[in-house]
Amino acid sequence: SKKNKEITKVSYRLKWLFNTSVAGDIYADVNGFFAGEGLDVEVKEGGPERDAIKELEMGHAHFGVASADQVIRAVSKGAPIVVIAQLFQINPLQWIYRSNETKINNVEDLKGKIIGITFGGNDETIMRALLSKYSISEDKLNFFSVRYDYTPFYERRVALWPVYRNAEGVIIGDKLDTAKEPVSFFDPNNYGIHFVANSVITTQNMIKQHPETVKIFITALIKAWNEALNPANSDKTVEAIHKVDKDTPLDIIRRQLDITRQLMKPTDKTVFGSIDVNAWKETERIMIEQKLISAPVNIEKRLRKEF
Amino acid sequence: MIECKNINYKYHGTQYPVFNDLSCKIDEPGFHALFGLSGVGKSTLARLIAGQLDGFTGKIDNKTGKIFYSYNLERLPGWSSVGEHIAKVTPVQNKNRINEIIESFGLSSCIDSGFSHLSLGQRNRINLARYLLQDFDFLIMDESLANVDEATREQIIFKIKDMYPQKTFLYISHSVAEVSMFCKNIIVLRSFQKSPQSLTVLGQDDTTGKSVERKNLEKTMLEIVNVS
Amino acid sequence: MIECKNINYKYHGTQYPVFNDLSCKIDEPGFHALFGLSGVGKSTLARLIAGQLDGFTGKIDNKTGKIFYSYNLERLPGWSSVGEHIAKVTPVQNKNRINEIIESFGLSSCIDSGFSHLSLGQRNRINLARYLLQDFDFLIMDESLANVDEATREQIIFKIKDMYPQKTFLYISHSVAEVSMFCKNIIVLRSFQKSPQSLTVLGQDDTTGKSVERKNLEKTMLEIVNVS
Amino acid sequence: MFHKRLYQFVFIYILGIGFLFLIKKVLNLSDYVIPSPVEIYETGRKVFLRYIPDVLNTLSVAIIGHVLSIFMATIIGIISRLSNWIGSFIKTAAFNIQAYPIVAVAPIIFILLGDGLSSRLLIAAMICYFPLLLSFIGILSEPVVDIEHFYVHSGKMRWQLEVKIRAFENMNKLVTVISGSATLAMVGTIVSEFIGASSGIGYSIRIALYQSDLAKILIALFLIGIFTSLYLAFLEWLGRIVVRKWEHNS
Amino acid sequence: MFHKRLYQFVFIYILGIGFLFLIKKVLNLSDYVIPSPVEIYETGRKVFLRYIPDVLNTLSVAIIGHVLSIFMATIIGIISRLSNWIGSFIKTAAFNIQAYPIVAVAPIIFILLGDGLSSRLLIAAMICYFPLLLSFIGILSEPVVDIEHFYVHSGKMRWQLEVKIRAFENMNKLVTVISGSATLAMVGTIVSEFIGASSGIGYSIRIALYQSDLAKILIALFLIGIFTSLYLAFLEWLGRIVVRKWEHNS
Ligand SMILES: Nc1ncnc2c1ncn2[C@@H]1O[C@H](COP(=O)(O)OP(=O)(O)OP(=O)(O)O)[C@@H](O)[C@H]1O
Ligand SMILES: Nc1ncnc2c1ncn2[C@@H]1O[C@H](COP(=O)(O)OP(=O)(O)OP(=O)(O)O)[C@@H](O)[C@H]1O
Ligand SMILES: [Mg+2]
Ligand SMILES: [Mg+2]
Repeated sequence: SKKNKEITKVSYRLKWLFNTSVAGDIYADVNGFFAGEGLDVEVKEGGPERDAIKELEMGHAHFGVASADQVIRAVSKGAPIVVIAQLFQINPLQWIYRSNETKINNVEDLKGKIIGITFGGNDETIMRALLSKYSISEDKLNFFSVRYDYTPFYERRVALWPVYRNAEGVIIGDKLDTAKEPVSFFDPNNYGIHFVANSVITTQNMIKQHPETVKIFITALIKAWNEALNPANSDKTVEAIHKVDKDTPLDIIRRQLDITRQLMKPTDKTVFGSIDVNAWKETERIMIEQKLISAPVNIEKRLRKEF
Repeated sequence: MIECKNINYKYHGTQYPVFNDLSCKIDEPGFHALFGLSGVGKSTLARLIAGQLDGFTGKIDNKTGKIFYSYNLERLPGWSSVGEHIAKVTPVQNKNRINEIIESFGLSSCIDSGFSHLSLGQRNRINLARYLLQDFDFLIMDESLANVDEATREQIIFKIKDMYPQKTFLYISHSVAEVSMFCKNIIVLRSFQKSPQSLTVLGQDDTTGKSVERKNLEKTMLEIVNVS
Repeated sequence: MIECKNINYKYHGTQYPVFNDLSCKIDEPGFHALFGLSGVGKSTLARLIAGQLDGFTGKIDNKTGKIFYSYNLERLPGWSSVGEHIAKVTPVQNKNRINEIIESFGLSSCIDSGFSHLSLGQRNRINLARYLLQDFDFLIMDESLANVDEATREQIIFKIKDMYPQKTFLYISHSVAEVSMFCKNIIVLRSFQKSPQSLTVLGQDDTTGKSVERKNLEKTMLEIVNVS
Repeated sequence: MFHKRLYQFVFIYILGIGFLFLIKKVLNLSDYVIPSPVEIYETGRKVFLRYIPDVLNTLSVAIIGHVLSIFMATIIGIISRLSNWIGSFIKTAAFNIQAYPIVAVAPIIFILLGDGLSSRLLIAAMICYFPLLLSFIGILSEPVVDIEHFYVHSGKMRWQLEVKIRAFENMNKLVTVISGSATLAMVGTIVSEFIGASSGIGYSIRIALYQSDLAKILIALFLIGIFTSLYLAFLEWLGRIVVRKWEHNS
Repeated sequence: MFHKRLYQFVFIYILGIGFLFLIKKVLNLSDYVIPSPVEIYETGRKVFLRYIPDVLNTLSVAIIGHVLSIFMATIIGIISRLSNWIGSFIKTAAFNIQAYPIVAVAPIIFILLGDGLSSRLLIAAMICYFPLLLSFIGILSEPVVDIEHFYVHSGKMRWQLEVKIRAFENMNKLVTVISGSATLAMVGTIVSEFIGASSGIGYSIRIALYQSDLAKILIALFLIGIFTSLYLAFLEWLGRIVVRKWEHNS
């Protein structure tokens, strides 16, 4: 019937700028993974003011990448979206600090420090969840409102600064390395906070009306990601990324890729893209706890694992 | 045809009135004058008659039709030559008069210039010319020829009287000789403290072909000076 | 004291010159006139003498001292009354003349008004008054009294001649009778096609207390009209 | 006067919201993309009072920034009257600085000034001074010959007088530009708060934006509109008084 | 003329950079806060040529946006001459819309219009039309009595004529505002690229900012300055021609 007619031309809105975090997406595009399956996919860059979920609803895109807190918030407001793959198994959001000046060996060590927080961002949620888990009251430490530039951290007005471990983490770390200032990263994952990061999403409508398209898309995408993250294809991946991310030098991309691999495929056994239902439930729980959503949304019902 | 009855007028924020129970009238077509010392209220009366001021008491009866008010500080827009402007604002039925007026006003050499490139007297004349080309019934000329030389002024007045015998003009000028010579009635405006505030003197109403006796002219002039 | 020698001048973008080998001079203090048909170049010559135009050939010799150029379209700023403005721009040594000038110019009732609330003739007079209160040697009055009535004008001219017997004035006016009566020399400016382009006629130079014979006046007037 | 501005603003705001609801209806969008009226109302109840001090904070910075930039624009306008190299140079500098998008320059400003009030003020002023500057240059560099002639001629012209004459003759235009640029001061402050500060309504908007909470943004925009309208109305009232007073004198 | 603008800009730029270096020296800041001259030079060599097409891309959008907003401002300016409710309403609407910081409104624009050229254009136009509007309103709503008298009096006044008269009498001011607002069109485009687009120099600045690469930003600012100066010089040249032509006629 007409309703079930599959479409071949789709667009895919990423969450962020072209960089190593979207290695597989670029790889798929450049190496014809979609075209090979008869799909014409327009891979569109994301950005700070971009919201893939809204674009899916508006019909500007068919697939997209969104962070888990975005997804849960949208579902709580009735957005008809479905998660079809989870990109990061470990949340890349970590805090960078100068290891020779700041010593952090456990959560207690955060006390008395000035910590950068993007108010309203998911680093705030993660940090609050961590503090609540360890029963540390917020008046024991100082939050600093984070903005685009790193100067307060550079100038040592802030001790810990939130970064994406696999993206800015490498670049900023590199800059400080050059200045002979060793850095470390504070990773909430190590302290039992499993807050899901980016996932691939689509709409319920797409799944209902064009199930084949969705299947072909996600299969090709996961295949591409697996190849992109395969150390044997490292050079090929790095080159593909550099083509669209000219501003980042090759060697940095290479190191970013290594770290990305650890966050997306922490072990050899990890199946890329697998959805960690428990982590999603925890994420939802944290958000309820922090009153970011008012009622449970049963997020597990929106996780589509099989195709 | 135009009658002002018991007009009282005072500018906002001033101490003394300009008009105190002023009455005057113009009851036939032709070339009339409004005369008086500087600051006595000629321009104010002209603007009242033209309907450009309100806030007065009394009554202004207009049975003439369309009144136009021209004054000597008016300017023409700068984007084309004065000739083009004149052609543009002249109603079709009066187009045939353009050349006649331009020539007799001594403006032939100016029509290709921009307004801002004219001498003062040329500006006066161009401005007056465009008013004469409108379909007016009553035209107030507030010092409209103030910066034109006497010879040209005379020529222009004769021309106007020739061309528009059925229309009414109210000519404001500071030349006693001129208004005595060329005007039918001269309304002499006086200080608001005097009563009546205006008196009408009969002028010589000179036209081309007619000659005015010197004695009569001097009598009129004297009369004007006496009542002023 | 001021001498123009062989002046040639043409406005940019125009076809004909305004001056073609014009020479004229004013060689004594007093009240002189510049006369001519509208558009003949009086204002242009005035601006040349005042140093406000360049691009002419020939020579202008100024041995008089400080030249001022006043014209009838000037305005005073609007933020205070004309009286305050006058007080402000008058050099200390001339302050004592303010009242005399204001009174004899018939401006007493205006000094508390803003400039934009004055009649045309009042504006003319206020403007001229402030120039007379400067330390000038030579004052050009370009139709500076054009919108003032004849009686007041006469009074003003007498006053000026009384007060400033040692200074030089160049009075531009369109009234033949007036320039003939009050001026020493009348420089009559003519079309650039005529040679010489200017002629000087001797006037009656009337002052208070002196009386001019009617016959002489008429002779001067005729002479001016003849050479124009 | 004040009433009229407010009514007009509320009317426009309702139009805008209505338009959003229409789109929501037509495209059948979820509350996530465009919040429901109920959600907006609920959010309004929750944050309205909390946002008011934020807006007032922003407004006060905006007003100071506005005054500051009127000042700056006046000075540059006066300098650029000079036809020499310095005047032209200052004018170019003023133009070039404006050509830099605040988002690119803001980091440098924050490096230099820190993230206190001064950065916010500077950015607010930078954004609103340019329209002022343009008008001021336009007005202050055009002679009013019939008035200036006497002063120039008699050697009495001082730059203060020249500025006064030209400003006075263009009073209405100045009032329009000054009161109009008030909204830009507000915008500038909000942008600077959005980019870097940690107080003010712009900061609240940024947080709401991170949370994809359009309802909060709509409430914030409502409050911004109300207070901007009030400030505008106040300036217009002031302008009318000044104009009337000056015209009365003249 | 063109040369002069360029020289002046380069001089200002060097002044600015020098000032940064001075601060770096005085506060003893490290290379990652403010890059060293060598690093700037190296970065310049690498990205200069790559940024040129980006800037040209931005410039072309800016020019279209500029023309668009001149158009918009003219229309609103004309409408707001009407002294009735509609005129005042449209004026309020124009003011209120401007009072909304683009950073808050841009997401809504992107949601509604997608990320094509149209969003970029709209944002560029929104940012630069306001100064234009303010001046246009100021100029178009002030009668030139001595010229308009005849037309009003003789019943010949049409709104087109009224606009023409007032615009002509204020030609110099208009040219200043129009050429000046060109830089704002540039700013608007850059901001929109920064927020949402995926091409243009604003996009490149955003990337550099996320990488905390001030050297690249400085190079980008240099190029923006150069091309903006050129556009400005071009507009001023055009303005002079127009003014001369009109003045010649008059
Ligand atoms: N700026 C200008 N550009 C071109 N031509 C001009 C300009 N100013 C005046 N003219 C022309 O030069 C001639 C002389 O003008 P000028 O103003 O000197 O005359 P005038 O003798 O003062 O006349 P009026 O008595 O009417 O004031 C006129 O024909 C006039 O059209
Ligand atoms: N807008 C105004 N506000 C207040 N007073 C005014 C205004 N306009 C004119 N006046 C005063 O009203 C009186 C009459 O002015 P009006 O212009 O009618 O005189 P006039 O007879 O035309 O004089 P002139 O021959 O000098 O042109 C004058 O004393 C003048 O000062
Ligand atoms: Mg008058
Ligand atoms: Mg003249």
